[in-house]
Amino acid sequence: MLSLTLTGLKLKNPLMLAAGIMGTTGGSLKRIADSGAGAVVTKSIGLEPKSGHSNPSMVDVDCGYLNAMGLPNPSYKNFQHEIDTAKEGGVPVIASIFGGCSLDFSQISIAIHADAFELNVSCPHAQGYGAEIGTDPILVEEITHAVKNTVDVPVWVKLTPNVTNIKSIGLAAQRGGADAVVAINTIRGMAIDIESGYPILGNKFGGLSGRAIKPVAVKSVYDLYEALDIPVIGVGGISDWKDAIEFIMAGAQAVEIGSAVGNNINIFNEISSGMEAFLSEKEWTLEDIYGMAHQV
Amino acid sequence: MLSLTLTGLKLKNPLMLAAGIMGTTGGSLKRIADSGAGAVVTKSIGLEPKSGHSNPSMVDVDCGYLNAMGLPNPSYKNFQHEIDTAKEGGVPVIASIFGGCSLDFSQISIAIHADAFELNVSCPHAQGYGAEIGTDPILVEEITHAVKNTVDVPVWVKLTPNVTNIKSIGLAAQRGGADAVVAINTIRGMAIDIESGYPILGNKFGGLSGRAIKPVAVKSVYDLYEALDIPVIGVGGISDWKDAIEFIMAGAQAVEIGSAVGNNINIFNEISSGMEAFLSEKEWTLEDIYGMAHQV
Amino acid sequence: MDAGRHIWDGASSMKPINAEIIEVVEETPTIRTFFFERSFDPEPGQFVMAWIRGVDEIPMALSYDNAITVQKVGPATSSLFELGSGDSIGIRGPLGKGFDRKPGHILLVAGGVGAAPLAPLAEKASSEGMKVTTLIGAKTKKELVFRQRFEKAGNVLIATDDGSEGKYGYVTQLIDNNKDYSQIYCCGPEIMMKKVLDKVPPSKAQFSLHRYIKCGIGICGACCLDGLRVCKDGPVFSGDVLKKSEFGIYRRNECGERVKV
Amino acid sequence: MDAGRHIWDGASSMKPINAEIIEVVEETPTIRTFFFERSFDPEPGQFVMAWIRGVDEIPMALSYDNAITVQKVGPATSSLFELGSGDSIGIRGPLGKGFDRKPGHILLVAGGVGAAPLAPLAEKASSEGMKVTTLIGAKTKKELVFRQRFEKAGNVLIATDDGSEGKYGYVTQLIDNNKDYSQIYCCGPEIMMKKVLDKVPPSKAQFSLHRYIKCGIGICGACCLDGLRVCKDGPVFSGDVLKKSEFGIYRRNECGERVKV
Ligand SMILES: Cc1cc2nc3c(=O)[nH]c(=O)nc-3n(C[C@H](O)[C@H](O)[C@H](O)COP(=O)(O)OP(=O)(O)OC[C@H]3O[C@@H](n4cnc5c(N)ncnc54)[C@H](O)[C@@H]3O)c2cc1C
Ligand SMILES: Cc1cc2nc3c(=O)[nH]c(=O)nc-3n(C[C@H](O)[C@H](O)[C@H](O)COP(=O)(O)OP(=O)(O)OC[C@H]3O[C@@H](n4cnc5c(N)ncnc54)[C@H](O)[C@@H]3O)c2cc1C
Ligand SMILES: Cc1cc2nc3c(=O)[nH]c(=O)nc-3n(C[C@H](O)[C@H](O)[C@H](O)COP(=O)(O)O)c2cc1C
Ligand SMILES: Cc1cc2nc3c(=O)[nH]c(=O)nc-3n(C[C@H](O)[C@H](O)[C@H](O)COP(=O)(O)O)c2cc1C
Ligand code: FES
Ligand code: FES
Repeated sequence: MLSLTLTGLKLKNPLMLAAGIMGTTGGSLKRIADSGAGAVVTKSIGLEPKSGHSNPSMVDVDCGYLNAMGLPNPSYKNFQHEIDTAKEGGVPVIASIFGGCSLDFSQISIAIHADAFELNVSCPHAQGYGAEIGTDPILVEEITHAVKNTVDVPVWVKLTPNVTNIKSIGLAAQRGGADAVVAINTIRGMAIDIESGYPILGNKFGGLSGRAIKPVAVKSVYDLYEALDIPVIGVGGISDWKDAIEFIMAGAQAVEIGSAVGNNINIFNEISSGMEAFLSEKEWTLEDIYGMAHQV
Repeated sequence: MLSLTLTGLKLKNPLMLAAGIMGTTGGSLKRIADSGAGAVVTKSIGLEPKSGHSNPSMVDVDCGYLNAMGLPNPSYKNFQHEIDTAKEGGVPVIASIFGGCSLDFSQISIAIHADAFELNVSCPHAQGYGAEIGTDPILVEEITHAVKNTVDVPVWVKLTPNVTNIKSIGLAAQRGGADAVVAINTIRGMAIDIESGYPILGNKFGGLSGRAIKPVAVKSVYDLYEALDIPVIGVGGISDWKDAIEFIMAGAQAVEIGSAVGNNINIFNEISSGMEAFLSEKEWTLEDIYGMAHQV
Repeated sequence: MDAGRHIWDGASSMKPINAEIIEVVEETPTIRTFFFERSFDPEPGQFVMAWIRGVDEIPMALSYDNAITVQKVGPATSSLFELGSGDSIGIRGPLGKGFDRKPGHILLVAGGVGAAPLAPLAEKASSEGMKVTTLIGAKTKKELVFRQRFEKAGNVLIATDDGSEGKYGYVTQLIDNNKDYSQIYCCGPEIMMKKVLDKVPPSKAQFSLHRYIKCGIGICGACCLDGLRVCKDGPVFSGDVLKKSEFGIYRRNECGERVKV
Repeated sequence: MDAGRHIWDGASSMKPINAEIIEVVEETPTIRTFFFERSFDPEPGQFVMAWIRGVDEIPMALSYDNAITVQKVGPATSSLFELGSGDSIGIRGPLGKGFDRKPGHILLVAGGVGAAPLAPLAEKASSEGMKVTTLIGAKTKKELVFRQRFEKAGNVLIATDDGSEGKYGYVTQLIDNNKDYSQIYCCGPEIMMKKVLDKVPPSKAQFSLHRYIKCGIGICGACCLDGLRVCKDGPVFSGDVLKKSEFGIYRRNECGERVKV
């Protein structure tokens, strides 16, 4: 009862693994697929191998996490076999990719075979990548367009909330031909060690994820649903089935789950059974609740 | 040991009541002054009496609150006696004011007597006020300039985090002659009631405050400290003395406390004794830790 | 079904809870009691914020562990009156501080729908072995609320504005100054409560107040009576505290402007 | 001093805790133990993330309730070696799953600084009445770690690469296949652990692994060995699980590229 077609991909449920969570190895992606996810998104993959920012690269703050991984990845040249292994999980595998310009994005997307691409133009702590370009509608449109011209699978664009107006960036992605947008990436944030005065993260600042950001993500999804004609995929702070329902009511056709996977690798199974129980009790379908907050 | 001079105002400690928290009546402001605050900021006051958005206007979300009060206030014409009552508390009283254009701001500031003004150009849920103007550097500069020309007490400008680049707005305030900036106001967010699909707030969306936003506020303060020559006042998610220390290390000369007052009206006394104990143990002064995260 | 929730969920988060109405009882022509399928375990005197979706969220005393008793006065209460069994509303609460129960012979003074928080107090007090005398006032006989509940809990005296039942006149006139009550509990229109306050020893009396409530959790300050938050420090206050305050003189409207009571 | 904290603080938040060094013990020319003023109450085999401020944060097994034992190999460990009593570092942890203690006669196989998580296991097991035999391997006599702790806990056999103490050769050569150990516990260089795995019944053996750790809390996936997270599902894994994995064949570098072990 939770199955759907998302930008042409058939999913058994609307719950996907978010980019950058256990997404560097084929084995870990397969493990998540095996534990009930409707689809999995890989770690963001770039042109050259990257070791990321120095540690500490993640810290547990109240109600969420700050991370500044710095996009560590083995590069697209070493990644196809991980995707192939992930595919053994039997669910769509979406390649998250990043680059500094539209040429980088095309070069990577042409070389990689995946069920869809998610363009990371939204990482808040990687100089010259991610949010540095994702705050500029012209660049976002250009990059989306470039990848759409290169591949014949769906292209999703992942948006940053660190902008004055997320709708204008979503509209740019839509103009570029995106099949969907994904909202949100992490919110820039920082934590300081009061014993020493040091910023805790090696990169000094990073991106906030987890429960803390859920209301911000829900609002972004709600706004994008109103502004765009293409589907919105929600992400940010989902940690139980109620959260997933809330995002779908806000206008998300599907959701991604990141931080909450750490403490509960079985979360996809748990959320899908929770959602099923709720929908049966209410005698609602997934379609009924999709965008419901806009209709009441 | 916690006393300081902030934009010319003498404070016994760097802990102030944030705008919109128990700030509508002189009696409640005085109560907070009596319970240890170094200064108090009033509810934002506008041109005409305003009843605010319909209820629910506040909801407790995980790790914070969403509110959409809608700037209810009795207007500046009915407010001077509240300030006068608040002054009986013996600490500086800062008038928070809002308007739709620089004329509104001048008109209000000329009529009100207070120890300083805080310009609210950052409320995320009031159409035509607050963040609708606070995201535009030209308007922020103009409004700041107008109030500076009108009054001869310090003028602080309160910034919204809902922008691509908070530094550019801070710089605009500085150019306009601001004596300090205050960061941050709430982050736009939303919560949906899954039983019905209704957005919970009467206004549908609102502003996120409380612990959830602390890392975002700390990062904003850190960035503004680097970009500006005028003092930064930190606010967002402070609920214990450690949080206050963290903000000061990030570069805040003083802090404001909002949401956490609800469950702990004695928080100002508690935080100041916690800070004093910490500083003595470390043999540090307030001056030593100010901006420490930039020096390590 | 709640797996994946973190340790901080539950107690700290207080979104509106869905409360299904299981029964509606007509207490008077203008007052109805709405019973919910779940109990809120209140202390007598605590209230909830009742969210009539799409309309408004308003404060209501809990008149039973699982019910509110509502007088129809305007848009939100009228919308509530359109709901029946099977419908549901959102509830935040219980909120605020209830009555402080003192042993001995207590006097309750109820004006109109002010009986709502007092009826559970009467029941609880009598079950704890206290002697309870209640004075009930209403416009007319038909508008008397919870008469039977008060009678079961103790002695009852009645006053109506039109004399259709009990004493002709105001409930305040029933207060017997010669009796030495251990504590006096009062809820009703502010004017009436002010009269009670003027008649009794303030340190022995507690009043449940009405003020305009927005957040309901002690943050926004909309409900302040001088420096006191009705939603959090109250709604019940001791007469001592009220004596020195603006109580009975003025209140604040939605804008925070002072309005004569 | 912690007033104002909400219910969700504490357990759920795991920022680095300040840990002051109270003593540094030189175990070997390249290995030192740093004792902290606070205990971390670990299960033997759990680790912490040790933050040398301004330098790096690295995983370290807890070799005592309140200590880590560090081999100087690169920038972070070298910076740590410059710290002494009174200095402090940041600690997140204890993290991961420690050794699963089975009753009976257990065998420990320690290679180099791999003795760190095994020494507290030996002590705990022997205090619980289990019989403990330890095989310690090192390059040379001077590099033997925790010999006395293991001797106190049971029987010890030694092997050194240069024959300066005990058997000349590898510690794996000391494994006595005829003995029926209830469980075998092993920590050391991966090549050595792989040899052990090949020599013993996998279902009876547990190995504490080293992989590149970033988040340390099971989210980022940097430490994955096939689908297993060394930081969260491990660092201790049963031989069964490792037998079917990439263990001993390749690991991942900081970029996630496969590198031959
Ligand atoms: C602590 C407390 C407990 C209460 N308990 C009861 C009860 O048990 N039974 C009962 O019938 N009524 C109770 N009330 C009063 C009730 O909240 C109002 O009657 C109701 O809000 C009216 O809403 P309306 O839209 O129908 O009327 P409106 O026409 O909107 O208002 C009618 C009156 O109610 C007041 N009111 C409206 N909204 C609010 C609000 N958010 N907070 C406070 N007052 C408001 C208005 O100021 C006005 O005086 C209580 C009020 C408080 C503060
Ligand atoms: C679970 C676990 C427990 C460990 N316990 C101990 C111990 O008790 N005592 C001890 O001396 N060593 C231990 N190590 C190894 C220790 O973490 C490395 O020696 C240390 O990180 C080296 O840092 P460096 O900067 O000095 O050297 P570098 O020159 O940076 O690296 C030297 C080696 O250490 C590895 N390394 C560097 N950073 C990390 C990292 N973040 N995570 C994992 N490996 C890293 C490198 O990949 C390289 O192989 C443990 C490792 C793990 C994973
Ligand atoms: C450790 C970590 C690594 C991440 N790496 C990426 C990444 O490589 N690409 C990307 O688009 N988003 C990345 N994200 C963002 C997540 O995909 C997600 O948008 C965000 O964490 C919010 O969701 P959550 O609250 O469920 O974690 C990362 C997040 C975390 C916590
Ligand atoms: C109920 C409520 C009302 C507020 N009203 C105002 C206001 O009138 N003017 C203003 O500048 N900020 C207002 N704020 C924002 C706070 O002053 C503060 O910037 C924000 O809540 C973050 O701080 P906190 O996390 O400590 O609450 C309000 C916040 C809340 C929760
Ligand atoms: S209604 Fe907000 S403080 Fe009482
Ligand atoms: S280091 Fe991040 S999952 Fe293990």
